[in-house]
Order: sequence, then structure tokens, then C-alpha cells
Amino acid sequence: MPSFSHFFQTFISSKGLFLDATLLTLKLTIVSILIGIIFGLFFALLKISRIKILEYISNAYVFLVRGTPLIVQIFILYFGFSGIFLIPDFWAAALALAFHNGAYIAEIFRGTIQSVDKGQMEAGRSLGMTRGTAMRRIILPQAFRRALPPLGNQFIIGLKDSSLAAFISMNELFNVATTLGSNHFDEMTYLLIVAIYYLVLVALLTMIVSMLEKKLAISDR
Amino acid sequence: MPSFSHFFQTFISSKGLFLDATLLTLKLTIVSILIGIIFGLFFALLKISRIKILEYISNAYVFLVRGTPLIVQIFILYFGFSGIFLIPDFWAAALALAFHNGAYIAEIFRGTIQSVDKGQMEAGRSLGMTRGTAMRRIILPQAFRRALPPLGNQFIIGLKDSSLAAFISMNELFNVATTLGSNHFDEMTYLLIVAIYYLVLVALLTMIVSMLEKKLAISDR
Amino acid sequence: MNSREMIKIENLNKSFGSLHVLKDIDLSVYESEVVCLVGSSGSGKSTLLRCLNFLEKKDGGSIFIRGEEISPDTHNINDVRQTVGMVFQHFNLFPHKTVLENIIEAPIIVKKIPKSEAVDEARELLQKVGLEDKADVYPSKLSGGQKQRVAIARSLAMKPDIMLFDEPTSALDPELVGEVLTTMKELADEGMTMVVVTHEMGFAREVADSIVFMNDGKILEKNCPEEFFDNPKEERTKEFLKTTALK
Amino acid sequence: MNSREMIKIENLNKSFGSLHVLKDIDLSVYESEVVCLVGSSGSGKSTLLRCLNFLEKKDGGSIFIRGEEISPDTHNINDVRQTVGMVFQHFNLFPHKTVLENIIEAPIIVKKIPKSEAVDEARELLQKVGLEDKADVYPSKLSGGQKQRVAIARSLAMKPDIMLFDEPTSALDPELVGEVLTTMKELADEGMTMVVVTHEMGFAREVADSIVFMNDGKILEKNCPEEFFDNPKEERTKEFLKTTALK
Amino acid sequence: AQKDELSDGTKLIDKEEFIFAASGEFKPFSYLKDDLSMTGFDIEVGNAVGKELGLKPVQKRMKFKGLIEGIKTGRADAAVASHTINPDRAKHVAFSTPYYYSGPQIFTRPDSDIKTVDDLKGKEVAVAKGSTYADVAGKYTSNLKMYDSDITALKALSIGRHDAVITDFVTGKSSQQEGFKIKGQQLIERSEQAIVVPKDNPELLKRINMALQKLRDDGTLARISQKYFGQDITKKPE
Ligand SMILES: Nc1ncnc2c1ncn2[C@@H]1O[C@H](COP(=O)(O)OP(=O)(O)OP(=O)(O)O)[C@@H](O)[C@H]1O
Ligand SMILES: Nc1ncnc2c1ncn2[C@@H]1O[C@H](COP(=O)(O)OP(=O)(O)OP(=O)(O)O)[C@@H](O)[C@H]1O
Ligand SMILES: [Mg+2]
Ligand SMILES: [Mg+2]
Repeated sequence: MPSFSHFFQTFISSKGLFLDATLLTLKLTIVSILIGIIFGLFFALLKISRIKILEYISNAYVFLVRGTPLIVQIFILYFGFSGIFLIPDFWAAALALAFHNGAYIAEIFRGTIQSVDKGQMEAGRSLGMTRGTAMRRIILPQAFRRALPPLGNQFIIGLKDSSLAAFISMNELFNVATTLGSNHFDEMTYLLIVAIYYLVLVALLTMIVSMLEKKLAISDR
Repeated sequence: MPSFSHFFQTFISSKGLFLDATLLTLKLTIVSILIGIIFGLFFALLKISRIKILEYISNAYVFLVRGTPLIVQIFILYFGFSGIFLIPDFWAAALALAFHNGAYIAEIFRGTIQSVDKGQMEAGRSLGMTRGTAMRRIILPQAFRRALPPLGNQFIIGLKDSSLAAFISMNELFNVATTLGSNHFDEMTYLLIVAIYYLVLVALLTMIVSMLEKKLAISDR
Repeated sequence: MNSREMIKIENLNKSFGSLHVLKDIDLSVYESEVVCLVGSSGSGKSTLLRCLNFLEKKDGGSIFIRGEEISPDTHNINDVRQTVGMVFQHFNLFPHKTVLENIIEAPIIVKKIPKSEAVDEARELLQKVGLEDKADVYPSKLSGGQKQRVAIARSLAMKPDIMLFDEPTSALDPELVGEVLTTMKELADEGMTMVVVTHEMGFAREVADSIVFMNDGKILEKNCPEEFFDNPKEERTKEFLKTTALK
Repeated sequence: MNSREMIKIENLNKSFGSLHVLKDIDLSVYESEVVCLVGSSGSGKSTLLRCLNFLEKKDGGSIFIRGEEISPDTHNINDVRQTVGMVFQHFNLFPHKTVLENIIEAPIIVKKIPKSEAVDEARELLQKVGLEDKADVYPSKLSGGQKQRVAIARSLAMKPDIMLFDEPTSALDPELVGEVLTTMKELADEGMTMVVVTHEMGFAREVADSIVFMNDGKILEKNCPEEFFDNPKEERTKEFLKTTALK
Repeated sequence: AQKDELSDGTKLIDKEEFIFAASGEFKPFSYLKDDLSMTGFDIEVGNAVGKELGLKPVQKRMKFKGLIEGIKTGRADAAVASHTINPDRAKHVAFSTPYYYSGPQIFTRPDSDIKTVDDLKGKEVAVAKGSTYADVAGKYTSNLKMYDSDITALKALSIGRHDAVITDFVTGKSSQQEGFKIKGQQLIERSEQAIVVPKDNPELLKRINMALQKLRDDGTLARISQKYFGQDITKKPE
């Protein structure tokens, strides 16, 4: 275990690099969650489309993502995508993470869409709206709102998962930590430092999510 | 993308290695979940002990594990443990995973213990049992039973997470896949093969868990 | 009573799986007629109403709206629904929209009416149901009775020719039932054609032009209120009236 | 009535936060006496019973069991509880154990009685409550009335000197109340000292030696059943009896 | 970490064994056979050294970048893993005498304009984490991408990612033979590769150096080199 003063000095001196890496980690997480929301919404709608084949496609996607480790998905998508068309590293990593997050977000949306009272759809339709219009104007806005807290949690999970992008050469927090660690032959200190960065980020996000939850609970119904 | 016949041939020829790796993956997962159950039970009991300091310790544990990526935990524990005393690699990996699983299992147990009707404790105490006896004989058996399905899910998560033990040189599924991939200069084929192994394992386990859930639901109350 | 036939149902049948819920229903509703549908729980009243609004698909038989036979194959059901308004037991207001937005939503989105026009009409309707001061409030802030009056206004905003009510007061606290029934009575007095499923026998007796008694998926009796309450023809009707009198 | 004092409560007080739930309670229960505690909801009946069994900690006053003052500081409360059995409204049977296991659990674990002996006694108790054929069944398979009789047997297995009942029949379907009351009556006839919180006025009148009426945390009246029902002293008691008669 | 100590002060994890580590991801220096045991140039050298020490050679696989940490923390007795001698590493671990001589080379895709180190300025260069090539590359560009193994970096290069990879010329050449679409460019510098031993174990270092000398003298090293490379890379070049 490193001594406290050594740890503290290293913490200070590595601040610049880690803050850059924090930004990259956040960028990667935000982008992958945003794209994941699009994937998620798309597959959630397939799932509730009542068209068997679309349902199967959606189920298969969720099954594939839930059935394999994220690191396997990242490697396959990173090297696999490239065989077809080449996108910049950042986007390759973001897409791989988004593909993963998307399945979990699809399940979140499916849940919140189905949690909206069936009477809402009937009311919309009884006013002459088509299924699609009622979904878009009535159901989805309510489902989105309810999805905010679980999406916040998925964001926190996604933040931690983004550490695996280190293995496809993203210079995010974990990669910076292990690279510095192996350069300075001092893995432990840098690992402990990066743990602190993650803890602070997760703690902040957790606070935000629980504030969000409270706010929604108050204004609900 | 590899051609199908190449993929199929590789699948067959690598079967032995992957089956060994599957065994190691399962061993690692089972051991880490079993130790995790011990950790989890211990910290869940701390949490509900009504002794503030023990509660804090339990909260801190859960916070540390939930607040940092698993890969960071694995690296810290693997190298950190080694600085103190040397345990075999398998046990270092298993302990690191158990430490991680333990926090999630602690939350599972806390939940199921608290879900047991308060009247059960009162009935036990009214019969002259001490808090401890009532906890051990009345509450915990019921809490355990309810914990089985979520523990099953944690097992599935743990199985996938064990892929990260590849980075501390366990020859589990993912490590075998990347190593063979890099030896044969053919990462993609082996990644796709290992994905299939994971999918089959997860699908089997999911079936078992949902059978378990049904069985418990039937015999419940 | 005007003699123009607004709704005509012929030989309507509907099953859920093996459960035969509507059995050979024949019923006509004339312009400005107020029909109250009564009957014990599970007798098929809601299902009949929902078939009229095409929220359920009928299995057999015909439904004519203003003389024209309607079928999902030949008609755009969404257009038909615009002429048939529906009010639900649980209001089903849109919780993410204010009262005013609830009312203007369908006219703007479905009928493509300009927003300013829709707002003006909505305010008139709110005045009519006595809630002009609640326009910018969210439904969660309303009492049950107020919610139901907003739901009625929302339905009326589509200018339907026929209004269907499915137990519009049975989710309300007793002291709030009156305000909703008053609104419905005013609507009836203005000549709206209405089909009302209700357990409020007082309302039925006072407002209905005819009462339809359903039992086990069949229409057992249709009569004017005086005859129905004071001189029921069927044995089942008598029993039913006895149980409702007890409540 | 035997004159030996089994329970003596002096000046008992109990608050939950700022809510003063028991106010200066004085009460004695003699050997073989059956005391029924009645009073409206929230008057503190359950709390009083729970204080007697030390499931709640009293704030002030004294509780004597068989002449000895009991306090958590000087006594092992777990030992005291063995002499005071308790039956709960919701039975609180252990769902993961069979009926027999429910009954033998405490004698074996707490009293360290040999298993074979505990089983013999349990079978006798089951016979007594008329459930000898249910020994190996899980509680989930029993009706509410059967559950409560098992709960009584489970309590009796610890050979308590006093039995406390907290609304033992109010979670039961009406047709199942009788079997539990019968069991309790038999217990009373055998000379068990009992304190029963109940809304079953018929039972109270027939079985109780005295009735205690609680109101707002105080004991307003203690009397024999005849006097209590036919000639209540307090105005509040009369009101209370009026509302229960309505039910 | 507690180790067994021999009479001459040599510390070993197990007094019967020589446990040496390599990555297994650095073909042809170390890679896996189909039974998952490692083979390759490094491994054969490690085996030969172990036998020469009179111990049972036991191989152990670790990610390359964890090797130095692993030796420091006692997860293996030594690393025979193509570690290039450099002063930074020498602060943390001890090096044996070199057992082969090599050098980093620039690899690019065949159609690349990059030929020499001067062309690397501002270009994206991928290297293996913890390798000395990261330092080498850092001299010419600041745009570095880190991978866990050289082969993964070369694979990424071959499918179109990054501008160049700097790695050992032998590794690059064999990847080329395996069909990676890459091309070797300038050989940057010469380097000496040696066995890594913990600093607190001078007796072991001494014995390893003696063993290596013996293997050099009796031609064993040269023979292993010929087997893998068709040339002798174990002699110091002129
Ligand atoms: N979507 C459905 N699927 C299956 N069965 C249904 C469905 N909707 C209604 N039913 C069944 O059809 C029968 C008639 O139901 P309906 O709701 O029309 O009765 P109702 O007369 O409105 O009763 P209530 O007064 O309780 O509202 C009932 O047995 C009901 O359980
Ligand atoms: N654990 C507790 N914490 C806070 N308040 C409590 C607690 N238990 C009971 N109370 C309050 O104490 C008061 C008396 O409760 P108690 O359960 O003794 O009444 P009761 O006479 O048994 O009523 P009921 O007939 O409804 O069972 C009530 O106002 C109740 O809300
Ligand atoms: Mg209905
Ligand atoms: Mg009570």
C-alpha cells in the first residue's frame, strides 16, 4: 500500500491528466446513453408493436446483450464494425457502449410504457387518435417521465461500464490510471486515485438521481 | 466477418479448450458467489444491527463497491492482496469477484430480511426467543428463501462479470478467446465463439432461475 | 323524441375467448334520445358501449351509425370515433397536460383546427361545465367530480353526435356525484344523444328516455322509465330492482 | 374468582414520540380471571397488551407478574415472556415450518426440551384445538380459523401462566370466528388466566369475568359483564356500546 | 509475501520450481499452444534456464503490463517475456544479461506515407501498454493509443485504425506472415531484452546470469533462435 503523502502528491500531480480523462469518460457515457436511448426506444416500440417478427427482433437484441459480457460485446463491435466501415475510435467505443446500454434502456422503456394506464390509450383513441398518435402524444411523454429515474441509474452503470473502453484504447479514466501506473511502476497508487474519481462521480450522480426522483414523486399525478 | 464454415470448423476444433474454460468460469463464478453470500449476509446483518457504527461500515462497503467499476476493484484487490500475502491466482480472482458480488448480495439480503413480516420477529420473541435466535431460526430461513431468485440473477451477472478476471490472467472463457484469437491472428472468430458459450450458459441459468421462481411462487405462503 | 336513428345495432355478438359476453344484441338509439343501460356486474354493459365506439372488435352482427353500416374494413375507425364521444369511469385525463391542453389536444391534432380557435372553444366548454377557472391546472389538482366534468368537456370538444358514458360517477365520492349528473342532465336537455351505463337509478328515472336492462349478455327489457321502474315485465328485472333499492 | 394476583399494573405510561398512548394505567388480573379489553380503535388496547409482554418498553410505572416487579434491567425478559403467552391478530405462524414444527420450535430451542417429548406434547395440544390431522401440513394450507388455533397451541406449548390475545378473531371470515372462540372458551374453562382484546361482545359477555373499557389511553371502567353491558357507568361507555351494537 | 529461501539466499516461491511469467500474447516469443500452455522463444529460453538452475520450470501467464508489478509483488520468480532493458524499469526490478537483441520498428498499413520517425509527428500511434515502445513512440508523437497486447494493436492497425504501431520487428514480421495487412518501415533503434527478477533477490539474479552464460556458450540460445526466426538474434549485433 502506498504511503499517504506519496498518494497525496501523486493525486495532485496527476490531476490534469485525470481531469481530461474524466471529461472523456463523461463524454463517452453521455453519448453512449443518448444513443442508447434511441436504440432503447426503438426496440421498446418494436417489442410492444404487436407484430410478432418485430417482437422477436427486439427480444433477440435484449437476449444477445444480456446474455454476453460487456467486454465481449465491446471487442466484437470494435473489431467487427471496422470490418464493414471505419468510424473514429471515439464513436466506435460510444456505439459499442450504446449498443449495450440500449438493451437495458429498452427494458426500462418497455416497463414504463406498459406502466402507463391502459385507459390513456383508450381515451386517446376514443378522441379519434390513431394508435401511433396516441402513443406519441399521450403514452410516450408519460413513459419518458417515469423513465427518468431508472435512466439516471443506467447512466451511473454506464459510467462505470465505460471503464472497459480502456481495452479498446480510449484514454478514459481507467486507461489513464493503468497507463500511468505501468509507466511509473506504481499501479496501486493510480488505481486508488482513479477509484476516488469514480466514487466522486457516482456519488454526485446518485445525488442528482435521487433529487430527480423526489421531484418527480412530488409533482406526480 | 469470418465465413460460416471457417467459424464452424474453429468452433469444433477449439471445443476442448473452451469447455475447460467454461469449467473454470463456472468454478470462479460459483466460488465467488458462495463467498459473496457470506460477505453479503455478514454486511446485511451489520446493516440491520441497529448499531450505528456497524451500519456505517456496511454502508461504506456497499458504497465503495457500487461507486467504482468492477475492473478497478479487481485490479486493486489483485495487486493489493498480493502486497500483503500471496494467495493463489484463482483465489485472488475469486475473492475480488466475491468482494464485488458481496455488496450486491448484501443489498439482496437486506431487502428480503426486511420484507419478512415484522410479526414473525414478534411471534418469535413472544415465545421467549432472543433477537438473535429469532433472527437465526425464524427470519433468516424465510429471507434466504426469498433471496433465491435474486441470487440466481446475481449468479448470472457474476458469470458475465467473471470475464474481467481475464485481465488478471485467469484462463476463463474470455481470456481463452482473446488469447487464441491473438495466436491465430483471428480475434473475431474466437470472440463470436465465446459469445455463444456465454449465451448458452446464460440462457440455461435464466431458465433455471425462472423455474426456481415459479416453484417458490407455488409453494409460497 | 326525434325519429332519426343515430345508432342501430343488429344481432351483435362478442366473445372473449370462450366467454360469450354479448348475445344477439338488437338496439336502436334515436336522435336526442337518452338511453340508460342498467344491469348487474358482468352482464356486458361496458362491452356493448366499447363495441359502439369500436374499442372492442365485434365478432358478428352490424352496427349502423346514422344509417351507415360501420366496419373497420370499409371505414376509418378513427374518423367514426370522432362522431362518438366516450366518457370513462376513471376519467382517463392526460396527467401530463393541463385541463385546457387536455381539451384542445384532439381538436388540434386530430381535427387540425387552429390552436386559437381550439382554445376559444375549450374555454366555452369549460364554462359550460363550470370549470373556467381551472384551465391551467393539472388534473392531479382536481377533485374526482371536476375531473369527470373536464373529461366530458374534452369529449365534447370533438363535437360528437353521440356521447357514451360508462359509469361516469361510480368512481366518485358520493358528495361529488351530483355535480357530474347535473352536467350530464344539461347535456341531455340540449338534445345530445346519449347512452349511459349507470347505477344511479335516480338519474335514470329522471333523465332517461328509455332504460335498457341487460342480463347475461342479453337485452332483457327496454322500456320508458316509468314502466321500467314501476311495472317491470321480467322476473329478473324485478330482482335486479330489488337489489339496487337495497343499496 | 381466585384471589392470587397474576398481573398487577401500576401507573403505567407509554408514549410514541409525542403521542401519549397509555396514561396512568392501573389494573390487576387474578389467577384464572378472564379479562376482556374493549374500546375504540386507537385507544391503546394493543399497546397495553404489548407492554405486558414486553414487546413494547414502558416509559413509566410498574408491572408485576405473580407479585414480582419485572423490569428489563433486573430480569431476563425472554424468560418472563415464557410465562406470558401471546396470540396475534394475524396469527404470525412460521410459514417455513409445518404445524407441528411451529409448535415444537420454542420448547426445543428455548426451553431445551427433548424433541420426542416436545412432539408428544404438541400432538396433545393439536388434539385439544381439534387439529391433530394437520400436524404435517404447512400453515399456507390452513384456513384462518385453523391458523389461529395452531397459534394458540403454539403459545400453550410454552406452558404459560397467562395468555394474552390481541383481537384473535378480527382477521377471520365471520364463519370461522366461532371455532376460535370455542377454543378460547375451553381454555378459560380450564382456568387459564387470560387478557383478551376483542370486538366480540357476545364472547365478552359470556366468557369474561370482567370487562375493561379503554378510551384515549385511559381505563375508564372495569366491571363484571352484566353490569358493564346492562348498566354502564360512564357516558363514553354507553356511546361505545351503542356503536358496537350497530355492527 | 513469504517465499522459500534456499541455503545460498536465493528466494523462490517454491523451492523446487522456477516459476517464470510471460504474456502468451506476443507471438512468436510467447503464445499459446492448443492446450493453453505457452510456447515460443521466450518460453523455451525460460525452460532452458529453469533446467540449468536445477529447478522444475513452471510457466505462468500474465498480461504484459502486469508483469513488472507481478514480479514486484511476487506472483512469479522471474519474467522471461522480452522485456527491454531500460532505466525506468531498472529502478523497480533487476535485469539479467540480455538474452536477445532486437529493436522497435514502425509498422503501418501498406499504403501509408509514413516511412521514418520524422513522419510520425502528430500521427496516431498504437502501442502495448507498459511496453518500452510507448516511451519510444512518445518521443515522436503525443497521440498515443494504448492496448493490452502488441497483437491487438497490430490488428487494429490492420483493419484501418490508427496510423502506425511501434513494436518489435520480429513480432511485426510474423503478424505480416499471418496475413495482417501491415508493412514494416524504419527500424528505430536497437534494444536488449532480458529476464526480469525482483530487486530483493540478488542471488537468484546471479544464478540466472550464470545459467544464461552457460546456454550461450553451449549454443542452446542460438539453436532456439534459429528454430523460431531462422537467424540468431541472441548475439550482440556489431
Ligand atoms: N378484455 C377482456 N378480456 C376478457 N374478458 C373480458 C374483457 N372485458 C370484459 N370481460 C368479461 O366480459 C364480461 C362482461 O364484462 P363487462 O365489463 O362488459 O360487464 P359490465 O356489465 O360492464 O360489468 P360492470 O358493471 O362490473 O362494469 C365479464 O365477465 C368480464 O369479465
Ligand atoms: N409503534 C408505534 N409507533 C407510533 N405510534 C404507534 C405505534 N403503535 C401504536 N401507535 C399509536 O398508538 C395509538 C394506540 O395504538 P393501539 O394499537 O394500542 O390501539 P388499539 O386500541 O389497539 O387500536 P385498534 O383497535 O385499532 O387495534 C394509536 O394512535 C397508534 O397509531
Ligand atoms: Mg362495466
Ligand atoms: Mg390493536
